[in-house]
Amino acid sequence: MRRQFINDPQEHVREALDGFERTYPHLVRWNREPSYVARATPPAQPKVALVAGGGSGHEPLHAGFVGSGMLDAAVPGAIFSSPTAIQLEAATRAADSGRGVLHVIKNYTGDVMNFGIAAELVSADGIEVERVLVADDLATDAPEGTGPGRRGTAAVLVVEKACGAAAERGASLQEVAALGRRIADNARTMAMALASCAHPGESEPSFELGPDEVELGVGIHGERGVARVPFGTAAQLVPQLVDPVVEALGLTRGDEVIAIVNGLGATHPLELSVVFRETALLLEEAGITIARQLVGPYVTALDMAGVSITLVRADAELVELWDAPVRTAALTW
Amino acid sequence: MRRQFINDPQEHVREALDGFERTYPHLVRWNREPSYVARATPPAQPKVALVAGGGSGHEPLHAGFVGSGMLDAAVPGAIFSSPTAIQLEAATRAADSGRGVLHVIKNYTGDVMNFGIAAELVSADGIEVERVLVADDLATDAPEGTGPGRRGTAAVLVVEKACGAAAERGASLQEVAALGRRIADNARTMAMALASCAHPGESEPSFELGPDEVELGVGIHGERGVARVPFGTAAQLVPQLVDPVVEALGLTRGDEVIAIVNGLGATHPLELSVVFRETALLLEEAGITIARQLVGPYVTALDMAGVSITLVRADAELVELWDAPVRTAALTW
Amino acid sequence: MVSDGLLDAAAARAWVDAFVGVADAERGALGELDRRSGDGDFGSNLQTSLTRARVELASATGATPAEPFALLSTAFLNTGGTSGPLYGMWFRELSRTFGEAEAVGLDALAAAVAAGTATVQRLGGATVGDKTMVDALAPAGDALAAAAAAGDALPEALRAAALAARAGAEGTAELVARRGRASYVGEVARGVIDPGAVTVALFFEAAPGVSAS
Amino acid sequence: MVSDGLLDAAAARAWVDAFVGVADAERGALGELDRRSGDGDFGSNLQTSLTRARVELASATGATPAEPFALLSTAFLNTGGTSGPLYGMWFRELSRTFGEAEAVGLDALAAAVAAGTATVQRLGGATVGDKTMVDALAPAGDALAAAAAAGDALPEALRAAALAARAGAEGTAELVARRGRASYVGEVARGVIDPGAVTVALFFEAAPGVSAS
Ligand SMILES: Nc1ncnc2c1ncn2[C@@H]1O[C@H](COP(=O)(O)OP(=O)(O)O)[C@@H](O)[C@H]1O
Ligand SMILES: Nc1ncnc2c1ncn2[C@@H]1O[C@H](COP(=O)(O)OP(=O)(O)O)[C@@H](O)[C@H]1O
Ligand SMILES: [Mg+2]
Ligand SMILES: [Mg+2]
Ligand SMILES: [Mg+2]
Ligand SMILES: [Mg+2]
Repeated sequence: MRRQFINDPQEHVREALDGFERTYPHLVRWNREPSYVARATPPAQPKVALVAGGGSGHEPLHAGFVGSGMLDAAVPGAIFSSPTAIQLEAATRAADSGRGVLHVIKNYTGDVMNFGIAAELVSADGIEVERVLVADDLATDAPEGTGPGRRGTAAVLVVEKACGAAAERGASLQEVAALGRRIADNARTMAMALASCAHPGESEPSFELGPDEVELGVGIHGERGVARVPFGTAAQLVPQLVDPVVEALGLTRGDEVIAIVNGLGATHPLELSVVFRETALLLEEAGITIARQLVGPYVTALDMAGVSITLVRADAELVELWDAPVRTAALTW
Repeated sequence: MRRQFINDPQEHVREALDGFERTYPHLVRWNREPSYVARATPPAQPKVALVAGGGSGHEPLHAGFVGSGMLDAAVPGAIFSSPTAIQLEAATRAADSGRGVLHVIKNYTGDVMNFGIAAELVSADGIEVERVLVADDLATDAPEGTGPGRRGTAAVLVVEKACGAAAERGASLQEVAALGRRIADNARTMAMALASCAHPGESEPSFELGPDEVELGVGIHGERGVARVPFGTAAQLVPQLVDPVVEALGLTRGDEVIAIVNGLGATHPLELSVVFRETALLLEEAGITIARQLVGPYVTALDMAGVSITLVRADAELVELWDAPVRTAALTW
Repeated sequence: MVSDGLLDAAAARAWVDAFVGVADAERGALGELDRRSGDGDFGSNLQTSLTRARVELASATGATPAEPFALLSTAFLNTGGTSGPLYGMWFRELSRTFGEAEAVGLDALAAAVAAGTATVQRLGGATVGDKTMVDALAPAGDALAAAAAAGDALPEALRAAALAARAGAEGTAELVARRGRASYVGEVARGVIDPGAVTVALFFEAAPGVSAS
Repeated sequence: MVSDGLLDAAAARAWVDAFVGVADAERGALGELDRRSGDGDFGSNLQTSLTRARVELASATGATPAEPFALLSTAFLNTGGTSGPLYGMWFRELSRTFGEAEAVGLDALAAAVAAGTATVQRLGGATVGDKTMVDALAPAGDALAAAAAAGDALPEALRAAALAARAGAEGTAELVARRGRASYVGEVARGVIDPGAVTVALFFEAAPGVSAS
């Protein structure tokens, strides 16, 4: 049975946003109506603006990445559902400082449609918009044109971080968009869950697993994965995430990557460190260098117990953008 | 049923430390034998060194707070049990740069004894040691001399942050120790759990709660609390943590505090933000100003679902030390 | 009103008000259809839009026929799900096509509906036969275009559009959804009418002079 | 050896080896006592210390009687729980008191045990009657001091200390713990001997000449 600290499930996201703004008043400002999170202080110079958004329940994504060096605005929908076109439109207008706006979109039908509408709404007023569609989740890979395509998950972080850095340095909208697309093309993710999550206010998890089962290929909405595999040690489980990602990206000896070991919500830091160690040992053996890494709960699925592993093919330019200063609630260096 | 990403339960902490070092190679170095985590780069100038430690299972505490502006070394014991005197001795020796070492100790019999022994072992070689005993957990408050006293929990963060800043500025060992004791004296915490935690490798949580029960006054080791209270909304539950802390500290209208809303492991960021909002509303109503706040999973009890709320009476000096730069795995500004 | 072959501001407002009223009355039944063929949230999505529409319409100036459609557009764009933003963009094209005109004729209406449906198809990617709102939008638009070409009067044209939309909606029962949430249930939803298409029929049936006839 | 009234390096080493052997043999039973009166980890804590002690002792030089006690100290200090560090500090005081001496007499031994017990009491806060190792350490120390005052020979003194430690340990059965984990079970543990005190008895019983007598 799952229980949460919650008042009215209908007001949960808004109350959380209020609490989030109170926690980081020096970093963010919550626009209440329509609802979006913007930087507390606009950038000093006009720059390409970055706007991301999507369903809530994935915190710290995206509001936790609003701040200098990363996003200009984050637009949270209801739990696990797209923000509205009006929210996205308002955030896009607010974020624009005259050099255009990049929409960073995780590939879900609703998100894609509402971001598209927002772009259309603002372009009527001459605001230039480009989009980067992030579709990294291998579990939903399928031949082109046979469905909505791979879901977008943790690779969005790398896109937001690197594009944020490039924008901060004055890159043009087209340059930032091209960079984002290149990163998204070179990023893949695979996830597994040891326990599902429960919606705020609901006590039942969205699926049940037997004591010897692990859900492989889960997304970040409590939906079922693509297969059930036997439970085992970290050393037995982690290769089932790393190997397909390495293969899908065609990584070979000598390649460099940025690696994200992401906790889906209830997985403890000790476990995440153990999973990262297994990841590092596997890649070491394959002769693949982890140039940079991020280990923690960055893209969650409420209180799901599980991890996702994201690899992004890296080059000197990407690493340099990754290392550029960032100052947000969830990422600061 | 709880399951974790784990190999050998006996090796869990060591594997996690290995993964942690691989994640933050620019910040920390893991000394394998005896086991402790130190800064990757020693401070440029001799300064008072800060060493903290305790059982594992509370990550990011303490290793996540090793770095400039905070700890010089963190000493992790086995899950929920004190590090050994030998580990503490080695970390103390390694951390000392000639100006003495402050031991920041959460008040548990084993920790107190082993830190005491370590101090004795190093003092034989002329290393000066002072200690700050942090005992903030109201749930275990009892008349002086009738037991081991209040447990130490999240207030340790404020002690480590502020003393770390003072040490970085060149304060003497006695000054840093006095500061730490003053903070500890002015800090109290209260916690509650919606679900207990399970030890790595074990599938059963350490206690079971009925659907309408909340465990009030839990510690950070999966031990039972002091009372069971009815489950309710965040607005009903949060005052049961905030009110006793406000009373114990004798806070009144016009007072300022540093507030920590701490997740015990499996509590989602949305929930923590909602809990912080309730806390802020309560304090607002009481005329108490939250000068600074920290909201997140900083002192965990493995995968326990719950929160603790810590208030520390603040003055201008403390706020200024709190704001001083810090660069660690879990806290950077 | 529409008697002189033109839709003026008052008529447009009456149309929108009537639609809001009937859609609200039907939302339980529409939600039930989505429960049987989709994910069940159509009713609550619709309610959100309509509640907001009432608020928006309360501060209308009544200056142009475009205005109530623009306000309806905003209300629907403020709503989640798939139907909200698509209806929102559809209504937006109506208001944009009408522009600042004080009254619009059949040609403008036909052009507006065609533009709106094109936008819905571009954004949603659905074509006729996919068991979506497009199955009602497209025939309604075709009926308006045909009436305009034939030189029919506006009220007649609207009646034809309403009949076409209703027929299109009814026809979705036999289809298997290939877009939206309903596509995940597949064969199970055969026999169930698409709620999004029914709502389009309700819209045209709410037009001035249609149900009165 | 101890025949000339002095404990030399070889005798000290033999004593420590004998203790490690007998404590290891008894750790199951000792763990069982902690299961009944404490939290049950005494056996595994002891095993950790003894395993490490064997490793440490393997690289001993055999130069002084202090050395094996110093190595034993490190091994126990490396262990968690309450008993490990306390034994570790107790053995440390022995080695510190013996210093660089090539052999030590009864006076030094009595002083060493007194110093060690004082340290244990300071660190752990327990006094006689709290149902802890102190209930064996204190009478053993008293016996050594009395023997030293009486001018007894070393082997005799050690026998007296062993008898006193054993009696002290046996006496803990009737006590209710006020320190350590056993204090949480209170009355339940009445009738159960304290394992930490028993281990002290085992130590003195392992002294050269004691069990041989
Ligand atoms: N891709 C699409 N293009 C056009 N209309 C669609 C599309 N997908 C769904 N619809 C319409 O939306 C209706 C469902 O709306 P709603 O329940 O609000 O959204 P969702 O399907 O996302 O839950 C369907 O009845 C259908 O008419
Ligand atoms: N405060 C104390 N002072 C001296 N000895 C103690 C104290 N607390 C416990 N002991 C001794 O330690 C033994 C238990 O050791 P152990 O099981 O390793 O530690 P813990 O009690 O922490 O689980 C007890 O049998 C008792 O002899
Ligand atoms: Mg639906
Ligand atoms: Mg839906
Ligand atoms: Mg014990
Ligand atoms: Mg113990």
